[in-house]
Amino acid sequence: MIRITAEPFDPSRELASFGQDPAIGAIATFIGQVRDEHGGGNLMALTLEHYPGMTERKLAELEDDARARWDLSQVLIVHRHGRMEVGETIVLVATASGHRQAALEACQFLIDRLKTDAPFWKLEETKAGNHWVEAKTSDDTAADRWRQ
Amino acid sequence: MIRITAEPFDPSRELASFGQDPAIGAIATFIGQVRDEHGGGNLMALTLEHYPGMTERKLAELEDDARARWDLSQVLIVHRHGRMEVGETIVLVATASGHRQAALEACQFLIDRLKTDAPFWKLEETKAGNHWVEAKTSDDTAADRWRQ
Amino acid sequence: MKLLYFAWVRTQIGKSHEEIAKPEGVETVGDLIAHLAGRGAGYASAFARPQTIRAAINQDYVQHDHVLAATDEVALFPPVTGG
Amino acid sequence: MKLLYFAWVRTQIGKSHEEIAKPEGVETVGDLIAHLAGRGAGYASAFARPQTIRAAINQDYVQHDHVLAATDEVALFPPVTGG
Repeated sequence: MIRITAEPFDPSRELASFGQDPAIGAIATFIGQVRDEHGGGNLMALTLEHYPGMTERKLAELEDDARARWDLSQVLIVHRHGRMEVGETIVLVATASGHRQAALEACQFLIDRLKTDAPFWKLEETKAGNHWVEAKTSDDTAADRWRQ
Repeated sequence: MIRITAEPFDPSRELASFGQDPAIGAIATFIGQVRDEHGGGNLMALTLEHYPGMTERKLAELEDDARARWDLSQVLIVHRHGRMEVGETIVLVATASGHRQAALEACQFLIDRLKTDAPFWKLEETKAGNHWVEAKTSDDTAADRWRQ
Repeated sequence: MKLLYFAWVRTQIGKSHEEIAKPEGVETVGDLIAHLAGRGAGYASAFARPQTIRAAINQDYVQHDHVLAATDEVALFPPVTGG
Repeated sequence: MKLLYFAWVRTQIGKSHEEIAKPEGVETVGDLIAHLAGRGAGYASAFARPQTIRAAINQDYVQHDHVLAATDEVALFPPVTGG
């Protein structure tokens, strides 16, 4: 399931009924949240812009890819957009499976590929001014692992 | 932090204050829970026996190992023992870091090594009787990755 | 064609979208970027380094040699930084 | 020595722990397992396949060639299956 929201969200509420199936033995989750060092230690806020429509489409494709590669009972991706402050959750990825390696690998796959495939852009607000975050080569490397 | 408990526990409560630090950008978690297929589809309950003292010691060593290998702000391992039914949580592993790969890799490391290093033994109760679970070669293989 | 701009492409151009007729001589995404760069100061700045521009046609990523259709939704933006 | 048994080693022997004096001629964990196998039916069954038995001395894993001390806490059990 994919959810894109402009409102703050609480991962534990999103996960309240996640993984409740007697066939599920393993749940892996990843949470990304705004940290103060984004802006060199003086980040005041982060604004995420996205491409409505394409975002949902790309994330749904990633969910399909993950389900094709691993035996997953449930998948949840929640991604925030808009302006958020330090400590707020940007993204939640959760996977549930009968087996631990499927859940763990699929969770890692989804966040790695989300970073390079989902059309989001981060604008950092710092005391020194606002600037757009540059893409990281390490994110391309992480995502490329899954293309082999 | 390591916690061994004979009482049922709720992962979302254990994680209520986890990762709340402005330097933390990434939280990875793994939850293992009792599934009905443990006993070939007719599992009624699972009892975990452990070696009190050695369990806490081995898990603390694993936490130390993870902290030495990755830059982690917080680590939490909660492991249940005693008798539990389908759907109950067996183990929770959570890692928090500034960076996503550190959190994800450390979480995978901890659950992989916990499986082979922590002195727990599973007894399955099924309609056909009770039996001790056999160790899996795949768990040794998963843990061995981290010894290279 | 419907054009969409995101992130610093949007802020440098000063608009998030516009409709244009497919210009004469523009066949590919690369041609379109070169054409837009000549439309004024904001555009020139946004497209000064074409190799940094990513493109999506009808919400799918494409390379700069992708051939455009007159009815395409074309999005131009920097490399993505979500998650 | 304090001996601890877990899982099916415990259930086959019928006790979870016992104190014994270090037996004559027993130097290593392997020697101890062979000695215990001769103590009766439950022990014989628990230690019928010594290669399946894991050992910890004073709460650290050791191999079967580990040399015992008279005051050791020795735990004998099957491969672990937690998590």
